[in-house]
Amino acid sequence: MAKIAYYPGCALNERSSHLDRSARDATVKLGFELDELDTWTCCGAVPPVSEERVMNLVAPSRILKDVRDSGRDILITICDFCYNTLKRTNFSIKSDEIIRKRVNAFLADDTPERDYLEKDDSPWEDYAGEVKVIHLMEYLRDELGYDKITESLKRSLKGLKIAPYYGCVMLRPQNEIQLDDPENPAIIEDFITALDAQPVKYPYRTECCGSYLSVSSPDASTRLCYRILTSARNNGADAIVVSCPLCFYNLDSRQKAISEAYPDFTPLPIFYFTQLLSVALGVEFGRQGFEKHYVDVTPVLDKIASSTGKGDSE
Amino acid sequence: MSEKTGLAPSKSPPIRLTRETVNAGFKKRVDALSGQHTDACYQCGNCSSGCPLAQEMDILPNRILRLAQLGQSDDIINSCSIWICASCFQCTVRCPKGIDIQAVMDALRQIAMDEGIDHFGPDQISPELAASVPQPGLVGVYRKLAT
Amino acid sequence: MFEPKIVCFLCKWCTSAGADLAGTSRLKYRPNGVNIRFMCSSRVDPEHILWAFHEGADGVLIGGCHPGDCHYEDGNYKTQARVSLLNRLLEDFGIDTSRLRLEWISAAEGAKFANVMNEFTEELRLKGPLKLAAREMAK
Amino acid sequence: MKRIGVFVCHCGINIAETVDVKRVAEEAKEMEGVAYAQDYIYMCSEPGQTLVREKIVEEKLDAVIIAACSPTLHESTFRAAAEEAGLNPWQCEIANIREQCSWVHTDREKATNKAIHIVATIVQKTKLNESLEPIPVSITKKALVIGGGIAGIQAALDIADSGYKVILVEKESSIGGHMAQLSETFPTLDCSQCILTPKMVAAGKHPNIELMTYSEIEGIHGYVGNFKVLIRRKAAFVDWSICNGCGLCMEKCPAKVSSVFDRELAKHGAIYVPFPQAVPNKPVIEQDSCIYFKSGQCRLCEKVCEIGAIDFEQNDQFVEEEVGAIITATGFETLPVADLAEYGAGDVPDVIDGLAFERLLSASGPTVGEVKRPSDGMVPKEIVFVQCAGSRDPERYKPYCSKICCMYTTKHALLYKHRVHDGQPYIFYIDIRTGGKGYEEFYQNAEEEEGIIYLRGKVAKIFRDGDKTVVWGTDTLTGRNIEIAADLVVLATAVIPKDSTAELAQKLRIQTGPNGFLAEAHPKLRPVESINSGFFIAGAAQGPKDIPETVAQASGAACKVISLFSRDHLEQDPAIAWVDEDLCGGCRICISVCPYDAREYDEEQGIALVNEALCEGCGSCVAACACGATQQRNLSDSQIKSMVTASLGGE
Repeated sequence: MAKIAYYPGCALNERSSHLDRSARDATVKLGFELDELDTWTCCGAVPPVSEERVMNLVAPSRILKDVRDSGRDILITICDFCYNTLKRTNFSIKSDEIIRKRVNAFLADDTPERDYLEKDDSPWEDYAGEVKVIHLMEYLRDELGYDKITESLKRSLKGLKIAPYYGCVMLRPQNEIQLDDPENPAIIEDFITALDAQPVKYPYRTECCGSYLSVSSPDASTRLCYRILTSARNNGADAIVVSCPLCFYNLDSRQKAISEAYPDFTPLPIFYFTQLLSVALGVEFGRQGFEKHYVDVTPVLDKIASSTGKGDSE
Repeated sequence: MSEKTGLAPSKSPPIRLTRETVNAGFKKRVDALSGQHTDACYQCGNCSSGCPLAQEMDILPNRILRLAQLGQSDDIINSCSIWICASCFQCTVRCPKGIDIQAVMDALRQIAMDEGIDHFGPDQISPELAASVPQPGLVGVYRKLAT
Repeated sequence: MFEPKIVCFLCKWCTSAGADLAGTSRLKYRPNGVNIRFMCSSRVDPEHILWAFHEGADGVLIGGCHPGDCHYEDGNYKTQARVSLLNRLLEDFGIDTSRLRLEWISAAEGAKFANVMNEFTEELRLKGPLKLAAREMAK
Repeated sequence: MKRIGVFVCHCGINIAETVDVKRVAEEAKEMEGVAYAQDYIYMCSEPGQTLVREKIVEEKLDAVIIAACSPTLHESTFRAAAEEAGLNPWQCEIANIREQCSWVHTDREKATNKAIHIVATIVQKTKLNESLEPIPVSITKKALVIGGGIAGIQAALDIADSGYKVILVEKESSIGGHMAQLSETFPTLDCSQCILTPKMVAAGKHPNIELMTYSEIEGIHGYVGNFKVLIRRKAAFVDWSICNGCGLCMEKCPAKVSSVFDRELAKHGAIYVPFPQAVPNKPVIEQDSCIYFKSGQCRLCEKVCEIGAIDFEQNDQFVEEEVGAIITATGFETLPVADLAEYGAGDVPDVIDGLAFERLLSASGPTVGEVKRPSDGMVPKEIVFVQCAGSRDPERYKPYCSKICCMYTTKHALLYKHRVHDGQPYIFYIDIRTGGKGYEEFYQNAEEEEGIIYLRGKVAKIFRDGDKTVVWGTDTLTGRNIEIAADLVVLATAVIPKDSTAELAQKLRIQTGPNGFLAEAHPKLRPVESINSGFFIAGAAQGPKDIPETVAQASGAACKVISLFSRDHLEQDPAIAWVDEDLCGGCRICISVCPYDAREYDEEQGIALVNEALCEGCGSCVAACACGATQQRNLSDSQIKSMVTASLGGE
């Protein structure tokens, strides 16, 4: 089975490890394996407020250089923040020679000589952006092909209305990310269609959920999430699918605060895209960590179960 | 021209523009930190129109840029807006003049922090939140809002 | 409500063009007048005016170019002279001279044309229909 | 009885919305003489015109009435269509049910009734219309261009290049106009003098152009193709035929006169040329300022002029010229700073207008291109530009946008910045309007790269405080008021018509609009013509315009003149006066009222005849005729009477 270099990132490594598991399960069903890097550090998630911009590219660059040095040219992430950070780092290194030189100087400085001499006899080689950072969904669309997913479906999601939620950093800034049209994207819609479910159109799919303001200004985030969820619900969604652990957290966990603030609010289940994929490919519900969700996903699962036979063990 | 009269301060004192205020270090520092050209902004207001957090701000994003153009640093660093920006890049992708407004916001936060204005500290986060929020949320808030 | 009937003799160069401008500017005014276009207001014979009253007009408007602006040098002055002469006779016919109105309205004065039509209509409304003995006798 | 066809146009919904066009057509069918009536959505379209032509033939119509828009728009269109179908064009009439009915009324019932009355009125006229033939008139193939700015120069050159003679009349002693005053031109920053001077010289040397500078129009008679123009050539007190332009007289003249050309930022003698590149480069003596004329002593200029060109005895000369077409290109002026009370009413020395700033920027200006303020010659470090100074202010000044200020103010600020690197320009504006090729890019570059601060707000007050000029403005973009202690303030004053425009328009009998600019025949489709045939307009005399637009319009007007001159003869409307010789008593009152000497007394027959070549068809003599012997073709008294009756709803 093909192995693709995989960077889980902090969130999926720890607090959202169930999402990591669903991704691994699903990809195996599709015939390839997510091969977690031997050693990796935090990518940094967001560019910090700092005068020293180059310094902050060092950590993600080291991750990328390690991938390249291990002889691989694709790195998959399934977290939008990791994707954004790694891809933009690559962009900076490729498009700006000064940044490239300075980053590599830091990397070289910071790496004990024996580390690379022991591993390999080849001399130091600057990292120049050789690795292609790719979102799992992008991999499914461009490398594997969405039709391959459709062919492999084991459960029917037919009739399920799923609202795609893009959030911010999966698409923006567009000139550096270039995954899809930031104003009118289709990648998640097409993913939903590939799962034989029905994508829901609604205007809030690219509006921010509040991101890290969930920590510093929770009320602001609550208001934003309320707008997104209500819009999706009003447009007929049974659930929302996301591709970022923070979006997942905000849209799911914030529903507690939303229900308190807005009495008329009806909760809406949230899925990580890997969960839906995994379920559709027949992996048992029990491996998805649905019990960690704040909003009960059972009504959606019931629909899936009733319209198809069983998965692996059900 | 600070007036120490013992009276309550004016609500909306006029800006007394001189070439010194306009060209003082502030705007240059914003541009240097952000890598952007603040003067390119022609005040169409698109950044504010589409900002998901505009309703939480005391000064809308376009006006933040405007104040920066006129060198009005005090108004900006005392504004809550720079701390409300969620770095969602909505304004950045839509700016007709190609200004990365998110980067300008980061620069303004930097300047505010240099002035000793910190928006967020570890003590402001509840233990349960700290234990549940995914790491990008925690890392984000510290990297964007605190020194 | 009484709807007076107005005959409007307008010169082509100024007042009729002004009336056209009222149209292109989409100004609104009362529909009580029908315009008859002459090359110059000086084509208006006092007899035309009397005929209009005879035929049932409650008012007659003559529109020409402002003094000095006549396309035919001084036609509007002639019109003015003729109208003031006719005014002396109108009373004898039992016609209030205010039922005959002479206005200088340029091609740029669409608004003035509209105002004049509204004012004149209103004025004639207050006056009521023209009762003309000669009209009855002729019939 | 004539068979008349009535065609009622919907004009899309323009007529049909307020007038029941079907009912108008039905009612028309019932009118006496109407043999056919029909409505159609766009009568002026090709299918509409085809309908008219086909029905003329099918229904054997003798005359047609098109109930549609104003005859000024499509009378000629439909007359041509009628002629194609075999009718005499004068058997086609227009009933105006759009501009004078559907567009001005809202009550559908009343508007429909009025439209029916309008059609009935025109039916009565048409019943008695005769078939006429146009009267051929010769053309004098020589043009008069009034105004020697860039518009007049361009128009004159275009006409002259096509082989026709042109007289170019200019009030000042040199052609060049305002463009000669400009420093550099937006958005390319071409030096104005450099691009204008060659054209001035070309106009001065062109064999087909006769320059008449220092001249004004006194009066005009005639009609298209045959105008007689009286031109006053003002006394220059210098014999230009021998003056060689050496300039010695100007050097020696002891009088000091504020230069109009330099916007009073410099002085010249009483004998002067307005600027060194003048065409013709001949001086004039300004009588009011000349010491000799005032005190009877001096004549220094005469003493130094070796060739004896000074002539204190000169008088104004009057010349009469015959021309076939006239282009008016008299340009613009700007609202005097003195009119703007809140901006210092002209009493603050360091508040100047845009044209004055052009002179300060100009390499040939009073400061040789160095920006120095008038009060003390200091190089201003804080400079404020105020846009819409008198424009877009319907309450107190001019309601319209002066169009050129956004661009020239940006140019001013930019040129200032190029000359005073450590200076700070500020521009107060209400809106920035940069509709023009390369204009927006020019403005964005200035804002982005040149450090010009644009402040969105109208300045409320400007006053002097010590050696500073304080500006009170606002910036609506920050929501904060702005105060600037400026070293110099430049007002973009409103563009207004030359004060002589009204008088000239009256002399020419051409129309002006509500703001005093010359009026075009149609705002979109006939922008370079006056409504009066033979008169054309070009440049800022018609409305605020920049140079490229002015040049385009001037070439457009020239093209119209050339197209007029390309014809062998013109056709005059034959709807003129005629005399029933049996009825004429020979009282000759008609002769006294005719402005054209078109009525002549025939001694032999004892009656007054009509000279058809001279009659303009005003109808004045017809109204004056006591016995009804004089009638107007296709507008006879009996036609008018039946029209009046029909307009009142009678039979």
